[in-house]
This record gives sequence, structure tokens and C-alpha cells, in this order.
Amino acid sequence: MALQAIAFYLMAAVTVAAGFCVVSARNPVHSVLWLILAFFSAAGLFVLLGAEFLAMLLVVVYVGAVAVLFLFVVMMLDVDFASLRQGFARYMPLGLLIAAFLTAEMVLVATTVSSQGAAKDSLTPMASGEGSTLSNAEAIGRVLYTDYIYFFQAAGLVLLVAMIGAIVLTLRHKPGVKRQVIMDQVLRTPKTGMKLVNPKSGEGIEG
Amino acid sequence: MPLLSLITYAPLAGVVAILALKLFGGSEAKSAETSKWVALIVTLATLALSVLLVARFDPANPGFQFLEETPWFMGLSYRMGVDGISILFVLLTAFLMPLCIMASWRSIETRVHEYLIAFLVLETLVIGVFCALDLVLFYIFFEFGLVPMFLIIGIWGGARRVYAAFKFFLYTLLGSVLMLAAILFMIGISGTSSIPELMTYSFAPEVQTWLWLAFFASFAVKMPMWPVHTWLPDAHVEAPTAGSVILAGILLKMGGYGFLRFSLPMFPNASDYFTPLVFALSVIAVIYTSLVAFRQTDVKKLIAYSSVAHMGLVTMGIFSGNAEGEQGAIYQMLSHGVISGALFLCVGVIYDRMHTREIKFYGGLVTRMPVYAAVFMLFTMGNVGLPGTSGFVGEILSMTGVYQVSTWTAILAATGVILSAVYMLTLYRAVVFGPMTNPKLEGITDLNWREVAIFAPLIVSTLYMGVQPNSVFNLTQASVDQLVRVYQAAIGG
Amino acid sequence: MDPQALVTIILFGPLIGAVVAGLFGKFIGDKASMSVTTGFLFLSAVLSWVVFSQWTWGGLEPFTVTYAPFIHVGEFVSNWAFRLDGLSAVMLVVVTTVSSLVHLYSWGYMADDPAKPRFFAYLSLFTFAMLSLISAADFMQLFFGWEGVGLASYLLIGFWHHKATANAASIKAFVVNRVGDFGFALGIMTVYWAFGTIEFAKLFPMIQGALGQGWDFAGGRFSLIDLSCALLFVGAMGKSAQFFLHTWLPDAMEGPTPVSALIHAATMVTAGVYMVCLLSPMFEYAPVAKNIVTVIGAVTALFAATVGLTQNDIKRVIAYSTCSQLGYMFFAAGVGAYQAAMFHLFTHAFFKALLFLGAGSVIHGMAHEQDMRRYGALQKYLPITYAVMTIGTIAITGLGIPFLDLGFAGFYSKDAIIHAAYSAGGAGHPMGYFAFAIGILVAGLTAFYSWRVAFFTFNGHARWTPEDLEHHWHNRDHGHGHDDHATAAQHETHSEPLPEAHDDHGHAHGHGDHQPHESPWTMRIPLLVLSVGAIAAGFAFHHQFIGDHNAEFWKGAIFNAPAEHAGGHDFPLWVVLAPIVVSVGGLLVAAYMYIWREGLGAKLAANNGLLYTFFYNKWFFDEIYQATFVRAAKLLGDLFWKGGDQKIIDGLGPDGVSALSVQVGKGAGRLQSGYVYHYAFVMLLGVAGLLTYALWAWAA
Amino acid sequence: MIIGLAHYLAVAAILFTIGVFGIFVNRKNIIVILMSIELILLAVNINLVAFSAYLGNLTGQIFAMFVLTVAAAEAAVGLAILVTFFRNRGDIAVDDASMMKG
Amino acid sequence: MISAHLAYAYPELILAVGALALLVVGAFMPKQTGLVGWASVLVLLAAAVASATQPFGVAFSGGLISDAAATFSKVAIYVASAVAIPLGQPWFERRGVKNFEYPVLILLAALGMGMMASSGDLISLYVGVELHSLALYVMAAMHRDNAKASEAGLKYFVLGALSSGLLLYGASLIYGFAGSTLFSEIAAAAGNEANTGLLFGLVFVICGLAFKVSAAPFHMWTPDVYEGAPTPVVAFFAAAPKLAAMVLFARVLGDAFAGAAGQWQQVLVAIALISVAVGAFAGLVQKNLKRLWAYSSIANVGYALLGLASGTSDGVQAMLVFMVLYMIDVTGFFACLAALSRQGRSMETVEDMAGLIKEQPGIALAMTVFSLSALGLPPFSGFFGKVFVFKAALDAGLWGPAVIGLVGSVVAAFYYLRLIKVMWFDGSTGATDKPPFEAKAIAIVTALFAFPVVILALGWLDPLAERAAHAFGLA
Repeated sequence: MALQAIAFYLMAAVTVAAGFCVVSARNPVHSVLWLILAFFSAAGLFVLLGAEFLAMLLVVVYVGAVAVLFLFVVMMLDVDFASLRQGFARYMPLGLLIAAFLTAEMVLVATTVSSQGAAKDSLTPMASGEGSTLSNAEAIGRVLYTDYIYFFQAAGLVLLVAMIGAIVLTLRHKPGVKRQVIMDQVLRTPKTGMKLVNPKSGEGIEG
Repeated sequence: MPLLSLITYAPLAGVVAILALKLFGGSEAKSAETSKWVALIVTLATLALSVLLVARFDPANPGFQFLEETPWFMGLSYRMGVDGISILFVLLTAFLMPLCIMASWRSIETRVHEYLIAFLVLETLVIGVFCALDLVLFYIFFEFGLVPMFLIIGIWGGARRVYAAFKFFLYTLLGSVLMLAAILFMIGISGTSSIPELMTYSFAPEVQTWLWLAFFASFAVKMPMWPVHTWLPDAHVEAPTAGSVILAGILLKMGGYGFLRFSLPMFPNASDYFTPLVFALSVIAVIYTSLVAFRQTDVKKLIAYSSVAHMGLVTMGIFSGNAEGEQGAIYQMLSHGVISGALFLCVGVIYDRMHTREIKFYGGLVTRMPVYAAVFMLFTMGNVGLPGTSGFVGEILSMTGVYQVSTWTAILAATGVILSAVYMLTLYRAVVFGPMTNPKLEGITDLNWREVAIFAPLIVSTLYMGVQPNSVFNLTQASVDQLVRVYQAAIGG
Repeated sequence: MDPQALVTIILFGPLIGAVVAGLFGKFIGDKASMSVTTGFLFLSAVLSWVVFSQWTWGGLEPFTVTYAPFIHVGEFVSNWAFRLDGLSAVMLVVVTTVSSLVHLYSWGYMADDPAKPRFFAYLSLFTFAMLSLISAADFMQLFFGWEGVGLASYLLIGFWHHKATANAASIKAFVVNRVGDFGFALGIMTVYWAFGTIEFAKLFPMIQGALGQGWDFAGGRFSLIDLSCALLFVGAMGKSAQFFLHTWLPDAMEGPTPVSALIHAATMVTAGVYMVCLLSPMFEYAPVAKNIVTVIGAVTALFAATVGLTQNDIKRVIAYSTCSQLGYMFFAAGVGAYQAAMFHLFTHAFFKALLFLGAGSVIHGMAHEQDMRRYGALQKYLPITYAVMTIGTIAITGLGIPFLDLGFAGFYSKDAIIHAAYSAGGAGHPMGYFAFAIGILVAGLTAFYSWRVAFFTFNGHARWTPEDLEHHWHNRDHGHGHDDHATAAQHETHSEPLPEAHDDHGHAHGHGDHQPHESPWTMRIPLLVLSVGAIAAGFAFHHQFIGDHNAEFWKGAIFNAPAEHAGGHDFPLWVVLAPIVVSVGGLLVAAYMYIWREGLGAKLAANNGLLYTFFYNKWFFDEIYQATFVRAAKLLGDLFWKGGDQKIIDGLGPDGVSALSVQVGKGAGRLQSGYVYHYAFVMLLGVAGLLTYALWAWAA
Repeated sequence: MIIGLAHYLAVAAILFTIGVFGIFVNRKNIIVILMSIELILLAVNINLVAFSAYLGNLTGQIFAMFVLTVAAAEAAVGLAILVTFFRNRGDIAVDDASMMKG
Repeated sequence: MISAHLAYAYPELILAVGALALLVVGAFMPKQTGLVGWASVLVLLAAAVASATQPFGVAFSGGLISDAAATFSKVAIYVASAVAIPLGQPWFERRGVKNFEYPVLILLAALGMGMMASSGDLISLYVGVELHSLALYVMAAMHRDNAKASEAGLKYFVLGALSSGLLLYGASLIYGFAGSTLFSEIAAAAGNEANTGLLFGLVFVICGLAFKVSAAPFHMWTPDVYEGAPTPVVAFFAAAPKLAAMVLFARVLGDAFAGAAGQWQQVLVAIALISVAVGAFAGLVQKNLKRLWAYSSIANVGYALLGLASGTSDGVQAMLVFMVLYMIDVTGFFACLAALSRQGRSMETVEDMAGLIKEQPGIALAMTVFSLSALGLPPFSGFFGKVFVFKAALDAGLWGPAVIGLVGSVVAAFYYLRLIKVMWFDGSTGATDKPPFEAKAIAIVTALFAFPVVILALGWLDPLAERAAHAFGLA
């Protein structure tokens, strides 16, 4: 148990510290890196809680995709980062105050009432409900495509929307760039492809 | 035949016709001219129907007649009906409307179609207010009346018309939203929105207090009572003549009608409890606004303030809770409808010619406009409450009614009789009498035949109502007696 | 014809005349309008005399004709009706006679006025209103007539509507009358709520039953009948120009002189007296109210007489004289001598109308000059006028031979009043002696100022020149080249241009000969007729009115409480002689000052003695009223308008609230800074706030 | 020493407020704001997984999975909008994002 | 097993399949945007018909609830979404943005909103919210060459994401303390007196949802986004998503926390009143009509929340009627704005409308009707909505908030009146372009609904809403 506790405190501390660095780093590239660290350590917490599949997912999806996307955008948009940091401190005191207040309130509630809820009898993480024989991934797999098929499909549509959105917003047809339109090629007939002209001398084809 | 609905919506037929004329009627000016005739005929037809209504009305029956009922939604119904109290207001409305159309014949030159439509819609709504027997239906008619009036003031009004229109609208709206809250609350408690049923429903006294106050907020603004009267002078000054006529002649009466229809029968205990408040405000209205009227430099403003003072008598009459007071208040409202309307028309006559309402501008009109002077004199005297004109009957009866309940109120209100003479005669003297010193007035012409035709019915009714008030009391008596009886029984008086 | 039909014709004849002349005067022309109105009036007058003779000698009984319902609301029942009884019979003849004569007189007096139909319509309208007043069977019709005559008075005083003074005077008359009506209306209401009726016939029998009842009024408790009577008397004070509410009457002289004669001398102003007498069944049980009536009447008599001493405008002197005589009538009524009051009313109508019309004749002859200081030595120019004015003066001063019971009209009635006051004093009526003393004193003053008018005008040296007259012909209708107008309102416009309508006057009279001239016959006939009345009215009717058997004449119209019957013939000698002695004294003093020592009066006036100034300025009533009521109304009006409505109500109300709302809106708009982090911050604040609020609310 | 549910909840709460804090304290940089949002979602995920574990109930983990998915989609859309914004303005400073206010 | 569940999900299926199919069509026939647009309208209408006729029941282990409330709101949502397509496509085309994604996104957004309306689970709540939100973010920024539009999209996105975070955080707490994400089980766990943790989570969820309906103090995005986003898009997301979010609100509060009505009522009343106040006062100084209407919508949402705050079935019914009537109003108003332009430039400020009654009497009249309706003046639809809401609030004893709300409506009346004043009283400032047919038609039809059709429509809308309201767990 002690090991678990040490692991928890370590990873929790890293997560929180990395999170703080995300918002306070001067350079957005650093922020992304701190974010990745936060995700990693959170994945560790997930493992501690017995949610191995989710931990993997977090690493794969976030570190592998989202964080890289962030990096990509940060690099792509050639932003003058130095100017972006101006005025950081001006909002600090009030922000800190509110943040502290909110944290206090939330932590207070979380700690004092966690014994009231549905989890009040469980002192330690339990194995997933389907029976302890199944691995975490397996257990998830069993319900994901049955009980949660509806949400699963809907989540797919969410991703579709994101895709459409990204395309709609960012895809640009630059003028002056010749594109191959296969449909046009296929449908080309002599009638559309050819034009018979009878030029008069000295006037050229198209005046 | 649903006669009441017919009367109520008859003006809308005119609206449709005028819209058609506007869209398909050819040149703007030509179709405008035709539209005026359409509006006049429609309003006259409405008047004819109203006369028919009065003729078929059974004065011996104190309850509601010509009932119509169609279920609607949320337990509400489309209910219409008139009793002895409301029928006369229907008639008054139908009576004044054709005159308003005629009064606007030449003075309105822009957007004539819209103007006529606004008036016709207003007629429908006002008649609807007096006929509606469902709380929400009543509120719909009551509240929507703001819009045509808002447009009439705002589009065809004077220099400060926007300010006046907004003040009018927002002031009245503020009052009536509170009434809306009360209406919904009442429906919630009693489970019905039928006015006749609610008139027999007894609310708990503490509930009554709140409901009464909410209704009071609306009706007091509408009347208007001091100190929520300040919209009226502005609205009157800026409104076109016919708008002022309707405003003073009919719209103000909706407040008094509301007191009679709702406050007294539905919240008798609260009415009784608040009677001193009403009396106090009424007395202040009478004296205060009379004095203010005395100092006005604008003809219309003066008459507007005088309206406030006269409405003070109405409110105290209503809350006297006896037959004399109620009848006096009703009569005062009818009479004021005719007389103040006529006074505003009188102002309109000179405004049309000179385009100013400054009292100082005028003087000595009698030498150029003897007929006008005579007509104006008659209505001045009517406003002063001279016996023989309709103004007297209402004043003396409402004061008599109040006297028994509170002598102080009656005494102070009676000073209004003196003050009204002061300001009205001062006005008349300044405008009509004296030497004609302003050279611009040299060419002013006397009333033309159209104007004579407008004033003739008003003169006749002022005098007729002055000497034969009983023909009106015969219609109202049964309903008022019942109202008083129920009220007195409820307050244990 | 039965009397019911007769009275109906009497009543509505003038109305028809008024309507015809008023509405169609423009179309049918001056002559026709004048003929119609005058014709109807004479018809009414003749019929009135018929009715009156039937009443006096023909044994006609009281009756009431009901024409139509007026107001029936609850017990508030009022009908349009004609009530004929002793009082209204007397008033009928007074009103119609004087009115018809005034109509006739006006043919001459108003000959040059362009608005004759209107004038005659007003006169007839007034007569109708007056008739409906005296014939009322209930308070509402009484009030109708009451205010109706007020309206006619207003219209007639302001008849020359281009004159600023006339307009001011007309408004003043109307408003002051309204003040009286204010009390009158309250009185009616008191009666109504106390007795449940406003019909005289039902009311009077109930009075005795209400003795000793109290009534809550304006926070106090009063004796019911006293209160009612006192309030009703306020109305009478207004209409009859009694002390405090008298200020309008002198100003009312701005109207054409026939109007002054008809309305402000003979008829309308006596309505108050009539009303008190009519309500004698009530007043008899209202000791306090009667005392008030007595005191007010007596004070008025004295006050008006003192002011009358000093005035220079001929009409004003007569107006104050009227006021004073009305005071007599009131204190007569106040001491219970209603018969005497009515009798004086009756005789006064003749001689005062005569005096006014005579004065009108003088004014007419003097090119509308009204200032007596510019008269003098007119007897040879206006002999008939001189004669009738002298008759009128004798009548008003009450000259007669006490022991023969022979004298001019005023002699009977005024002596009766003074005697009644004395005997009331004797009968324990506390104010009786007071009234008696003042009555005697005022009799002397009356004699002085009345003779002063006569002497000042007709005797002595001419204080005018033909040039003055010519000047006046061009400025007629102004009538105020003199300094007699005290009120500020009247000083407003002295130099307004004349409407050209009146300019042709001068041409009508030619330019060559500007001598005072006697009036035309249309004016002389009424003067002569009235002279007959002034001479004989007292002698002819004193048996009926105040004789031992007056009850047979009044037939119950006047009620005297048994205990207080003011009768008795055995007065001490000095009481009998006193009035005549002081009258003759007044005559002698006037003669001394204005004939024998001509110019003495002017010298006294020039001294500006304290008392003289006080009297000359009418006890400063106008100034006081101007400084209090008028000023207060203007100040309060401005205060309420600019301070109350605009600053406080609008400022705190709609304008203030809307300005505040816009400020709040702008503030909210500033929060909406456009920066995402601000928005996020507000959201977070919202979350934190709601969480806290929720925790707090749930904990509570 | 037992690591209870409350510990995880506290970590999540702190992370959550850091994310929130990041949004309004980074008054210039939108990208960091987007990252702050990711932190918030991470906090939620910790909550969900912790509850899931202590309840012995898989729903929380499933929920967290969907949150992850949606968060990825959200990031994509957000960055796309950011790119559009950048193209229009040539900058991503939040201070400039005030064409519309009031 | 799944096929049995599918019977309850026909509308969603139709939309999903339709969206995917049309995406393919659009991808391969990029010129046929009109075809895709009208096909999308048909798909939406088909979905509306399907939801009107679908059987009632619970599917997908409680994730999807098909009941009267779902039917009622889905029909309204789908129809409102359908309207946005003919309104928006021509608008974009006139501004040189010709795409087929717009209708597809609307289909997907509608799908998300449908999910919200019939969600019975915190997960479907979240996924539904995100599905439609993401589509809306994209649509707000869709006029991508317009700096204002992209700024609007950015603000909407950032704040929307924050609100999702709040919502999620709350959902996680609720899940944790109730042990389930299903509303029915949460209701069982919450019982009559929910524990603090649950309620704490509920407050977060309320905050998140309040953002979606743009209730104060989570309204800050609304004016900016309304101003910046393309007008037809605003017409869309001022209407249907608000109803969806309100229904979701009712689902959470009514289904999951019916027992704790006494507790969330206070929070809701607070939010409602702040919204009314902010909407009323801040609107007073607005010059831009879209901003103005944003504040108007904040105030109106306040009224709807007040109905919901009554915590009764009547209150939910009132809210439903109110929202449907308001949706029609707001769609109509933005249709008017979308229809108006002057030399190709959009007319967005109050001053732009000067003398409109002469230039475009039909549209000006329609705008007048919408203004008066939003003001709550009888006999327009907005009045009836308010009657329902305030009656419910008063019956529930919330007379204080009701009166404050009504007084707020008077303050707000000023800005509606000012618009009317500008249109009717002021002189024209120049000729306007001929309005496109679709937008004008939508404006006129909605105006006719606002009056006089509403008078009759209430006769059947009221019982429908009543049945829908009974589907919730409130008394």
C-alpha cells in the first residue's frame, strides 16, 4: 500500500505541477510539452486506479494525436510569442484569488462528502463490475459495443463533425492552382472538349 | 348573431379594405381619399351596430347580456358580453370614432392609410376591452391598445412625439404588467378566468390586498391618477388631434372601467381598505393638477391636466361605494369622453390653421371665428361642470357619493369646481376673447362645414346628457345597483 | 288658460327667444332677434302679472308642474319642474317685469352695438335661468338656475369681450360665484345624506324631526340643520355678493348698463335672499346659521355703504348700494323677517333697476363717461333722467311719513326690516340689536351716497366740456379714463386698439353737436314704468307682503317658527323715527357737500385721509385676495408643475428611472469587453457564486 | 496509508481550477487557453476514472473514453477555428479579439 | 436486440444516414449545393415525421428516451433546423461561400439536439451537447473570410469548451455520488433530499447548461457571437439549440433531480432573474440589432428558466410552449435581418432600419411583430409564452421573481420600442436591395404565426406541451 501511496503522491504532484506549468510557461511550445507530461502522469494515475485501457488511450490519443496537433499548430502559426506574454501578471492576483476560492470549495466538498455518495463503502479501488476475471480492456470492450453502442456511434459522428469542420474552415482552394478533376475528365466528350473556329486573317481566334 | 363580436371586429373589415386599397388602389393620394371614406363608413356602421346593441339591451337585467363563449386554451375562453356599465362605453367609443376620422380628414397628410388602420384597429381593441368577459382576453385588448396609440403619437405627433410616445407606452406597460401578474395569480387561485364568475368569487382578504394593488397600478396609470399622470400631458400635447380625442375620450376611461369591473366587485375588502388612499390621491389630483393646469402655456397641456383633475373625481366617485358615486363616476367618464374630446377638437381647429398650441399666440379669435367661439364656450362650460351640460351631472353625483363616505374628500374635491372655472375661463379668455393682437391671426377662418358636422353631435350630446341624464341612468341602474349591493354586502356596510 | 300652462309659457318663452336670437340671430337680423326676445319677455311679464294677480287676489293655490325627470339615482331624485308658491309668484313678476323693461331699454342703449342678437339672446337666456331658479322644486334645479344665471352673468359682463377689464371682471364674477356654489353644493349634499331627499316638498316636513341631530363634517361634529343652512348660505353669499364674496359685484359693472340693472341689481343678486327665504323652514331651526346670516348681512350693509361713500364711478356707487341693500335683506332674513326681506327685495328691484337704468341713461347721454367727477349740471340736459333718478333716490333712501304709512317704496320695506331687527333684538335674538344699529347707521350712509350721486351728477357746475364728450365718443366702451380700477388684472390693458366695429359710433352721432342728450323713448319708457314701481310698489303691496295677514299671501311659502315670530307694532317712538331722521340727515350732508359747498367733497378726497383711503380702496379686499389666493394659486401652480411634475415626479419617475436604466445598461455593456478571458472570468465568478449561493441556501 | 477517493477528487479539483485559471490568466495566448481546456477535461477524466474505480462500475471509464474522444474532436475544431482566426487577423492575441463588445 | 432499440431511434437514424449520404453526394458533386440543401430539408422533415410517429419507450440501456417530451421538442427542433437551410444557403452564396457542408452540419447539429432532447443518461447528454456544439462552433466561423465571424467562432468555441468542462465536471460528480449515469438511477439515488455532493455536481451541470441556453452569468458569449456569426446561423442557433438545451435542462432537473426541486429551484431562480436583468438593461444601449437580439434572448431565456424554476409539470409545460413560441419569433426576426441588405451590405444596426416601413413594408411589419412579441405584448405569441411561464411561476409561489421578471420586461420594452420607432417614425436613409425570396417568405410566415395563427395554434400546442410535460418526473 505504501508503494501505491508514494506512486500516487508522486504522480499527483507531477500532474498538478505540469498542469501549472502549462498555463504559466512563457513559450507555448513548452506549454505543449508540459501538457504531455501532465497527460503521462495522469495516465499513471489511471493505472493506479486499475484503468489500464484508459491510460493507454490517454497516451495514444492525447500524446500521440492531440498534443502533436497542438505542436503542429503552434509551429505553423508563426506567432510572436514574446508579445503574447505581456500582461500576464496583471490578472494574477484576482485570478489566483478566485482559483483558490474555487479550489477550496471543490476540495472541501470532494473530501467531506465523498463518504456520502454511492462509493461510501469502498475504501479501495475495486475491480470492474463484470467480474474480476476480465481485464480492464476486455471489460470495456464487452460493454462498449453493446450497452454503449449508441454513444459510440454518436461519438463517431462527433469526430465526423470535427473533420467536416476542420475541412470547411481550413481547406482552401487557392486560385491559380490547376487541379485534377477526375469527373470532368471522365465526362469529357468531343463536344465539350473541342471547339471549331474559322479565324479570319488578322483578327486572331478570340478578339 | 354574435352582435358583440360583430361590433368589435367590424372595424377590422375597414382595415382589410384599406389595406387592399393601399396595395391595389392605384395612386397614393386617390386611394387615401377613398380610404377615408371607407374608414368613415365603417366607423359609422359600427356606431349603427352599437346603437342597435343599446336598443336591444335589456336595462332591467343587471347581469351580462349578449353573451358569447368559445373555449380557447389553458382553460381560457373567448368570452364576450356587456352589462349596464360597459355598454355605454362601447357606445361612446363607436360614437367618437367617426368624429375622429372626420377630424383627421384634412389635418393628416402623410401615411393616411396607416393612420386610418391604426384608428380602426384601436376601435376594435377598445370595444374589445369593454366587451371582454375573460381576464386574459381583457388583458389582450387592454394592452394591445398601446400599440396603435404609440404609433399614432409617434408617427403623426408633434415635435417631441418620440419622447411622449415612449413615455406613454412604458408608463402604461409598467402598470399593466403588474396587472398581468395579478390576473395570472387570480386564475391560478380561482381556477377560472371568467370575469362574471370571478365577480362572485371571494378572495382571501390578504390576497385581495395584493391583487388590488396590482390592478391599481395598471388602472391608476391609465386613468391617470396622481402621481402617475405625467405621461398624459406629454402624450396629449404631441398626439394629433384625433389621437388626443381618443386618448382623453376613451383610453382614460379604461382605467375607470377597470376599477368598476375588477377592483370593486372582485376585491371589495381591499377596495374598502384602500379607499382612503384613493381618496387622498384623487383629492391631490383634483387640486394639484388644477393648479398646474392654471399655469400652462400650451392649450393642449392645459386641457390634458384638466383631464387628470376630472378623472380624480371619477376615481373618488367609484370608490365611494354607493350608487350616487358610481353613477356619478360613470356619468362623469361618459361626459368627459364627449367634452374633453370636443375640447381637443377645438384645439385641433386652431392648430390646423395656425400650427401652434401656444396660448400666447392666440387671442381675440371671437372677432374672426364667432361660431368657433360659441362652440368652444359651450365645451368650456361643460368642462367647468355647468349645470345643463353633461359635465355637471357627473361631478355633482360623484361628489355627492363621496360626501357621505368622507366629507373632507368631498370638500377638497369641490374646490376643483372653483379651480376648473379659473383655468378654463382663463384659457378661454386668452384664446378667444380680448383684442386680436397677433397679425398672423388676421386671416384665420371660422369653422367650415366639416368641422360643424363634427361638433354638432358633440354639442347635442353634451346638452342632451346635461338635461336628460336619466336616459343614461336607466341603462346603468340595474348593473350599478347590483354592484353596490354586492360591494356593500362584502364589506359589511 | 290654466295656471300650469301659463307658467310653462312664462318659463320657456325666454328660452325660445334666447335660442332663436342666439342661433339664428345672424340669419334673421338684429331687428327680428330683438323683437323676438323682447316679445317673448313681454309675454312672460304680462302672464306673470296675471299669475301674480291670481295669486294675490284670485285665490290661486300653490302647485308644482313636473316636466321631466332630471336625475334619478337612488334616492337622489330631481325633476324638471315649476313650483308656484308665494315666493316664486313674487319673483316671477320681479324677474319678468324688470327683464322685459331691460330688454326694451336695451333697444335704445345698445342701438349702436353690432352684436345685438347675441346681447338679447344672453338677456333672455338669463331670464330663463332665473325663472328656472325661482321655480325649482328641488335643489338640483335650483342649482341649475343658480349656475345658469351665473353663466349668463359671466357672458354679459364680458359682453364687450375685447375689453380686458370686462374679461377679467367676468371671470372674477364666475369664479367668486363658484366659491359660493362650492358651499352651496356641500350644503345640498349634507341635506341629501341627512334627509335622503333634495326635493323641497319632501324635505321641509322632515326638518323638525331632525332637530338636535349632529353631523360629521370636515372632522368636526356640527348641528345638522345649522351646518346645512350655513353651507347653503355660502352659496347665497356668493350670488348675492355678501361680505367676503362681494368683490365681483362692483367689477361686474364692466358689463353694459342694462345688464347691471337686470342682473346685478334687480334679479340675480337677490337669488341668495330668495333662497334663504325659500329655505325658511330650515333656517328657522338653525339659530347659529341665522346669526351668521344676520351678521354677514349687517356687515355687508355697512361695508358696502362705506365704500359707496367714496366711489366716483356712478355705476359703482349704485353697485355698492345694491350690495348694501342686499345686506339689509339678509339681516332681515337672519332675524326671521323673511317677509320683510322679500318685500325689500321686491321694492328694491324697482328702484334699483330704475337707478341703474337712469345711470345708464346718463352714461348714454355722456358718451359713456362713467366718472361722476366729469358730470355736473346735467339736469337741464337730461330732465327726464333727472326726474326718475330723483324718484329712485327718494325710494332707496326710504323717505316717507312714518305715521301716515305713506312713502316711496323703500320706506316701507326698509323700515320694516329695521323694525324687525329691533323687535328680534327684543325677542332675545342676540344679533337683532346689532343689526338694528347698523341698519340705522347705514340708512344714513345710504341717504348720503345716494343723494351724492344725484347732486354730483345733476347739480352744481358742469365738469365736462364738449371736447371731452367728443373724445369719449371715440373711446366709448373704454370707460376707464379714470382711476377707479384697483385690481391689477384690470390694469393690464389700457390701450388696446378698438375693434373697428365700434368706430362708427361717432358717425352715428354726428360730429357737430356734442351736448349731453336725453335718451330715446325705448329707454325712457322703462324708466318711467320703473318710476311708477319705485313710487308705488311699497304702498300697493305692503299689506300683502308684511301686513298682518301676510300668511294669506304667502300661503305657507315662508315659515316662521312660532316662538320667534317677528311681528309687533308697538315700537318706541325713536325706533320709528330713527330711519327717517338719519335719512334726512344724510340728504342734508350730501346737499351741503355737493350743492351748497360744491367742491368740498373733492377736497376731502384729495386729503387722502386714512378712513377715506380705506373706504376708497374698498377695504383693500381686492388687494388682499390678489396677494393671497391669486398669488398662491399661481405660485402653487408653478411649484407643482415645474417642481412637482417635472422635477420630482418625472425626475424621479420616468425620466430618472430611464436615465438610470441606461446607466446600468452602459455599465453592463462595459463588462462586455470583448475579451474572451473576461468572459471566462465572469463565468467562473458565476460558478463560484452559484456554488456558494447554493451551499448557503441549502445550509439555511 | 490508504489512498482514498477524496485524494483523487482533490487532485482533479486542483487540476480543474488550474485549467480554469489558465483560461483567464492567459490574456494573450489562445493556444494556451485551448490547452487549459484540455487540462480541465483531464481533471474530469481523473474524476470519472476514480469514481469508476471506487464504485467498481465501468461506466465512468466508458464515460471518460467518450470524453477523450470528444476532447480530441474539440481540439481539432478549436485549432481549425484558431487557424481561420489567424488567417484573418495575422495574430492570435486574445486582446485583439475585441472587434465585438458592449 | 439492437434492431428493437432502433425502433425508438428512427429520427436519429434518418438524420445520421441522411447526413452521411449527403456528405458523399456533396463530396462528389460539389456544385450541387442546392440539391444537398433541399435534400437536407427533406431529411429533417422526414425525421420530424418519424419523431412525431415513433413509439414511446427507452432504448440503448437508458441512453435514449422516446416519450412525448422528446417527440414534442424534436419536431420543433427539426423543423426549426430545416428552416435554417433555405435561409442560410442563399445567404452564404450571395457572399461567395458556396458549400454543401452547411446543410450537413445542420443535420448533424439537429441530430445532436435530438439526442439532447431524448437523453436519459449523462453520457448521451454530453455527447449530444458536444455533437451540436461542435457543429455550431464551425458554423459560427463558417464565413471564414470574415474576421468577425472567425472571432465569433473562436469566442464561442473557447467559452463553449469551458462550459463543457463545467458540465462534465458536474456530470462526473453526479456519477460519482449517484453511482450511475442514468437519470433514472440518479433519481433513485438522489431521492427526496439529495446529498451535497450530488447537488454540487448539479450546480456545475446547471452552469454548463446555462451556458448553452445563454443564461446569465454564462451569457457573455452571446452578444459577441450573435454579432459576429453569419445572420442565418444566428437564426439557427438562437432557436433550436436553446430549446434542446432547455429540454435537457428539464430532463436533468425533472428526471434526475425531481426530488430535489426545492434545492435547485433557488439556483434557477437566481439565474433566471440575473438573465432577465442583464437582458433588459444591457440591451438598452445596443446599437447592433444582432447584439440587441442577443440580449433579448438572454432575457427571454430568463423567462423560460423561471417557468422551469417553478419545479412543476405546469412549469415545464410553460417552458416548452414559451420556447417554441420564442423559437419562431427569433427565427423570424433573424430571417428578416438575413433578408435585408443595402447595396449588398448587411443591415445590422438599429439606425440602418430607419424608415424601413416605407422601403420594405412587409419585412418591417414582420420585424414589428417580432419585436412586440418579444416584448410580450398581446396578442402576439410572446405574450402567450409569458402568460404560461408567469402563471406557472405564480402558481408555484414564485410571485416575487415573477413580478421582477415582468418589470424587467418593461425595461426591455424600451429597446424593442426603439427599433419600432426607428422603423416607423424616422425617415428612410436609402433604398434597400430586393430581399431574397426564401428569407422573406420565412419572415412573413413566422410573423403570421406570431399573430394571428398563434391564437388558433395554442389550442393544440397547449395540450401537446402538456402531454410532453407529463413525461418528466415533476409533479
